[in-house]
Amino acid sequence: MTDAKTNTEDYLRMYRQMVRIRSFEDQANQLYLSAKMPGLTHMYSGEEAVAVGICEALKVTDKITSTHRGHGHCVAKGADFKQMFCELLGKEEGYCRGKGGSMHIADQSNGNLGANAIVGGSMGIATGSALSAKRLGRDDVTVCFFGDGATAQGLLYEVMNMAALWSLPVIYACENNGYSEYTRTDEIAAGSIVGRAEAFGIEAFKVDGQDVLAVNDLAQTLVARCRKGEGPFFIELETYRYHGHHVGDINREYYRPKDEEKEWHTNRDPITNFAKWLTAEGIVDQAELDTIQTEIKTDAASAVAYALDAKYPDVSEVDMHVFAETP
Amino acid sequence: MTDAKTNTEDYLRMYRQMVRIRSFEDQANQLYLSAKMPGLTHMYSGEEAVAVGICEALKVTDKITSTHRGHGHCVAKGADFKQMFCELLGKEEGYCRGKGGSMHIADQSNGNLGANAIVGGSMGIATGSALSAKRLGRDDVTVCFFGDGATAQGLLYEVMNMAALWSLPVIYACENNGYSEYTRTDEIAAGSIVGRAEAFGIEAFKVDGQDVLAVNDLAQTLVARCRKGEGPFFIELETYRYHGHHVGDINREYYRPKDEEKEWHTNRDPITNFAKWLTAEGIVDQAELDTIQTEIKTDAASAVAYALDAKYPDVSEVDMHVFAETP
Amino acid sequence: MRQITLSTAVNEAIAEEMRRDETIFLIGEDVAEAGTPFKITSGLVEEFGTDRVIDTPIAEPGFMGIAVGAAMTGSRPIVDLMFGDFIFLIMDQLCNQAAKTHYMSGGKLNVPLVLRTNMGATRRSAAQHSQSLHAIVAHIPGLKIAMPSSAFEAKGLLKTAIRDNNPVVIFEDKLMYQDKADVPEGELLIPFGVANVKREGSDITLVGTSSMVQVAEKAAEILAAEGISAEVIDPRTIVPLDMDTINASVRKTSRCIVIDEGHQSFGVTSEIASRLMEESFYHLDGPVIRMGAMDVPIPFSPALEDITVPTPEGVAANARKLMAGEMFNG
Amino acid sequence: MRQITLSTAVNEAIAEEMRRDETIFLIGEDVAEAGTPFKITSGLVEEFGTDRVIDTPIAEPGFMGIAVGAAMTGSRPIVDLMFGDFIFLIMDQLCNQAAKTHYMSGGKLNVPLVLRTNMGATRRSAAQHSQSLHAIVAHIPGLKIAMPSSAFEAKGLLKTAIRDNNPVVIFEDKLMYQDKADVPEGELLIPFGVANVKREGSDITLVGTSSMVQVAEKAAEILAAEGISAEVIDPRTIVPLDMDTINASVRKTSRCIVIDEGHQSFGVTSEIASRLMEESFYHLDGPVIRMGAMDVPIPFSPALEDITVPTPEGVAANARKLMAGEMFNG
Ligand SMILES: Cc1ncc(C[n+]2csc(CCOP(=O)(O)OP(=O)(O)O)c2C)c(N)n1
Ligand SMILES: Cc1ncc(C[n+]2csc(CCOP(=O)(O)OP(=O)(O)O)c2C)c(N)n1
Ligand SMILES: [Mg+2]
Ligand SMILES: [Mg+2]
Repeated sequence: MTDAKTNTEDYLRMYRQMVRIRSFEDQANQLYLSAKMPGLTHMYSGEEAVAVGICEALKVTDKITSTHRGHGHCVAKGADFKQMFCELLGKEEGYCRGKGGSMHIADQSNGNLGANAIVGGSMGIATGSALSAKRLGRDDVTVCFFGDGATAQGLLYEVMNMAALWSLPVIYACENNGYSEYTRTDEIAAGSIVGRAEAFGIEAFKVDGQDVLAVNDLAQTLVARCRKGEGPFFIELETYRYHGHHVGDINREYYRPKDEEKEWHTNRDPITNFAKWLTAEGIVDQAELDTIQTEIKTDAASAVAYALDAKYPDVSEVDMHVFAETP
Repeated sequence: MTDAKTNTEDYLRMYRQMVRIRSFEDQANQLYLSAKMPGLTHMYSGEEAVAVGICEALKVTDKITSTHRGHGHCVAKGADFKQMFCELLGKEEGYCRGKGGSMHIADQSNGNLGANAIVGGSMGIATGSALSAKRLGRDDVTVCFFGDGATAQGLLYEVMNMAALWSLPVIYACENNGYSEYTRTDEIAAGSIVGRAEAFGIEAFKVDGQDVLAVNDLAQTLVARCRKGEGPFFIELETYRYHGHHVGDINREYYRPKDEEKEWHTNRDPITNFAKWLTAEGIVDQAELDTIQTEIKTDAASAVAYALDAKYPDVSEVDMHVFAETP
Repeated sequence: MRQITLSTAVNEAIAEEMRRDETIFLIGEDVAEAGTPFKITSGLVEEFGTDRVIDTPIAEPGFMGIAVGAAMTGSRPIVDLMFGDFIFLIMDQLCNQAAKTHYMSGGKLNVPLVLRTNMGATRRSAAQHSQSLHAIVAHIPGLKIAMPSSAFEAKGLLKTAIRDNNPVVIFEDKLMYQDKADVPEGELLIPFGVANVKREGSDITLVGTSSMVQVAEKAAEILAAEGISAEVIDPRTIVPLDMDTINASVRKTSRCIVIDEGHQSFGVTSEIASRLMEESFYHLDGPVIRMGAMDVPIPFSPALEDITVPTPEGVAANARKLMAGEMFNG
Repeated sequence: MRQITLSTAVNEAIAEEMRRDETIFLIGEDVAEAGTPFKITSGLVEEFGTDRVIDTPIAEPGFMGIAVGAAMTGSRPIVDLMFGDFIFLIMDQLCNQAAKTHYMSGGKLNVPLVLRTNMGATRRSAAQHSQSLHAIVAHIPGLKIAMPSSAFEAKGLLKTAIRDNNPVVIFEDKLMYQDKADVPEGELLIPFGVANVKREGSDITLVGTSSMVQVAEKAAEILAAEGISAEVIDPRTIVPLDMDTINASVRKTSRCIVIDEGHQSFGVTSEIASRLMEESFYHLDGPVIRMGAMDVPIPFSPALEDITVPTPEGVAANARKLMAGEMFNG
């Protein structure tokens, strides 16, 4: 692993954030399996190093746009468990007062402009956020998360063209987890994904999305360069989703071999591997990591309990927020 | 100039077709200037070698999709002056019974699937036509004409991706005339146009769009390869439009220098240069070319006169053809 | 008669038509091995191969455009659009291209394609996966719009759509995919533009589309218990729209409620109500009442989502008011 | 008072607002040096620079998406969409994103943007450059829709739109860009949701939108000469829609014709007519008559195009029928 953030505190925060995502998803999956969650949701488990490696390179004023598989981005950008679970359960205390749910979770206080249920739907939004920053003289950077499947949407090429022409401070982060729904990436993507960005004059990188330090290292460099006006950039992050496309996608052998899943779980888990490195380098010992794990799991469980008990929005809220007030 | 079609008859047909386009456009422009044409229209003059070089490599069963600047494609694919002028004037005998006009002229009998007033709007149509051919076991090839400006439309990348994945017999022909409306291409296109196609795994070529033989040579090769299942392909054709964006775009110095226009007219005219080559090579003499010019001009003028006299569709046609009959 | 689910009915219709006509193919995201997320097209790729059951990348404008071009050149594509909400992504290809090609070409080019998509809320899928957007496409001349209200209609309308020489958009209610109905084996063609009188009645006409037919039927039962006789009409297609049947019913009952799951404003209920007014005004005892989905983006929270759509109780309540001659904001 | 063209009024509104608020920028195709094909934004780039008057590539979905993101993060973009027909290309960004963001975020994110585009046929521009598509966006909750009927409204509604914290779509009639009207210098804000009674009358109400206000006014003059007193109402915004003013008028006149240049079916006229029925049924002497554009793609041929849109003579003819108590298909 490469060296990125160079002190224990940063390492531990990255570790903690990855574990927080995993724990959040484990709880969300349980909520689904026990029929306590309305609708479906898409698990980020397995991809934690991507969101954490990138978001740890960002400030709270930096922005991200997220996807249908958005819990990881949300947690990594600083969100709170309680408000997230409340949102997933449609409760009033949720980040979106229960109106958005899993697929629209947003946390404007931490610069998360929202998950999006339209694949590729946030590519323009991210690019516009970068335009705002540049025009209004702010130094914030925007990261646009999307999947390999989303690279099929023409919108990406439209906005990359403009981002390149206008040198916008935006980083396109393609989470290539090898599948879009039930289809392998090579069946839906011709040519080269990074090559496409390069053809629009955008510097593009490929990185191991399971290596949080490698991701963070690259992200720090690119974020700094964006702040200096050298954007946009494109990163393809090789990663894997452990669960099905969504929580209900249980029998998936017809499109994805069990062996492949096992290989990633066993040898490429971002949390396990980072833990190994941390202990091998003598930065922390296993006991400390275990404590962190336990703490976070407890946190997650109590946030779930809180959310289950929390109240639904009043029916009068149904036609509130259709329009914003104009003073 | 490179050698393409190798007999006089072919050369003369290409020459004739280029002159036919030029004459058609001169008449259309006159109709506009004398306020006899409803609406606006976009002149193809200057770009003749593109349409002719490509369409001369096609059979009548091959398909093309065209653009707002579509008269050239229509003539090159074999259309008749009378029906074209009738269409431009909204007359019943027009190719579309006057319902389409200049921006929607289509000539299904010659495989022209139609001009399109949505920039990029026909990229999917062309690709779908190629899919039909492949699926139904026909050997026809489809050429999709579009401008440099249209490369900004995301649809292009969506359909190129599918064309590449499915090896479709389609050729994307980008007529790069240096401008989209009142904007120079380098202001709206980042990176490399052919590079974009290549990034989708599509073989891409750049050719001098003023050299009808170079264009035809390349087109013949690629059409033949398409028929063998080696498509898709992408061609960028460097060319120039002599008139404004549309017939009403008269004062254009603010976006395009007069010198530049003069340079293309004087040194890069596709008809003049081809005529020079034809006479220099001793294939025909100038007198013969002059006769052709005169003949075609007369033809065009009499087609205009015919169209001006032709009758408008009966008002009862207004709600005809909203739906096709289903037997 | 044999009962099958709406999902099976759709599958059967596609399979039967594909067997009949080689030029038909199915195209969309995960329609092949996966059989769509709703498992509607399962088995088709095994029978017809990947050449006719075509998985696409996630590029709705692209594959819709491809379908239009294929339709113009001898194919009869069936496009699967995974959620009705994604229709916003393909509006240009659907409304500027497919809908207008026949007209713009003076009748020379045809676009015989079927766009199958869905509609319907209360699935906890939030604002971008719950919309019922049929009204907006119905506004565009050149498109036919079918709204099956059961497995029976799903099969019969889809088969008719596939044979139609025009672009047809079919909205299936995703909440009804597992609902069963009597569907005959083999050939079943339901003509477009012919409404179905689902239940006869004499006091009030309830016009419902798609799943709102069931809502209307349930309301009719509630009302029957109170001695109010409601006639229930399912237009089946909203373009073309069979106003003759609706007018005849309303001229008999003198009262009408129109129920549809699209947003109420600028929606289907407005069209039917205003046409009824123009065509049967002097037969009406009271206003035609519109009941659509609330004019709000569909909220995720179950506590809010359920109140956004018309219910049998709500329909019955309005029917009682109409019967009592109560004024509506009058 | 000073008279200026609608085009100048729009230009002035943008310039005044951009001077007032640094966060506003203008974005679209050829809006800078070229000042748009209609020369509406000429001069703005000279005053505000290319940083605030931004020429884009021909990528409507892309720049619309960029505007949405910019609006969510402190900017107030004005998007120039060259032809209203291109709205089909940006429906996802407009209707799935911009319209729903405030609601989906529980009120935490705002999208204060203005989409300026146009409408109107009879310019010989054929089916893809002549549509009036306001009804389809009006159907989507979360969007406000303004339809200026003169230079005065063009300025006043646009300035209000720019200050609104929601996505607002303005449809300008492209045939009216050179029409002049009295427009005061300086501040002019016309509130949304307040209809304008353009002409008072007692026998019949004519509700017209955009250029159909002029059609209604001309019809009113024809009718006046025959002793029929028509009231003309311009709703100015169709979302929000000022039904109070319209209802009040119709309760006075008992008769109404609604005129709009969008296609008639599933259009704006249906919405207003059906709301009138629900809200003023017992005051009506006859059906509310809808007059929209014909339900056909707009044909290119001048011989056909002109008959697709409502005319003053057509309106007057229907008014006479209503006055005479003639049945409409009754
Ligand atoms: C426009 C659009 N098309 C299709 C879908 C259905 N859908 C949801 S997620 C998904 C796959 C996305 O794949 P990818 O971008 O690789 O993200 P991943 O799920 O792998 O994280 C699809 C097809 C959608 N939500 N939006
Ligand atoms: C979707 C869409 N956007 C904008 C326009 C307006 N428009 C018509 S032609 C044109 C320029 C096209 O440039 P290019 O593709 O280079 O073709 P050229 O005119 O140079 O032949 C534009 C912007 C349009 N017709 N359609
Ligand atoms: Mg993926
Ligand atoms: Mg060009």
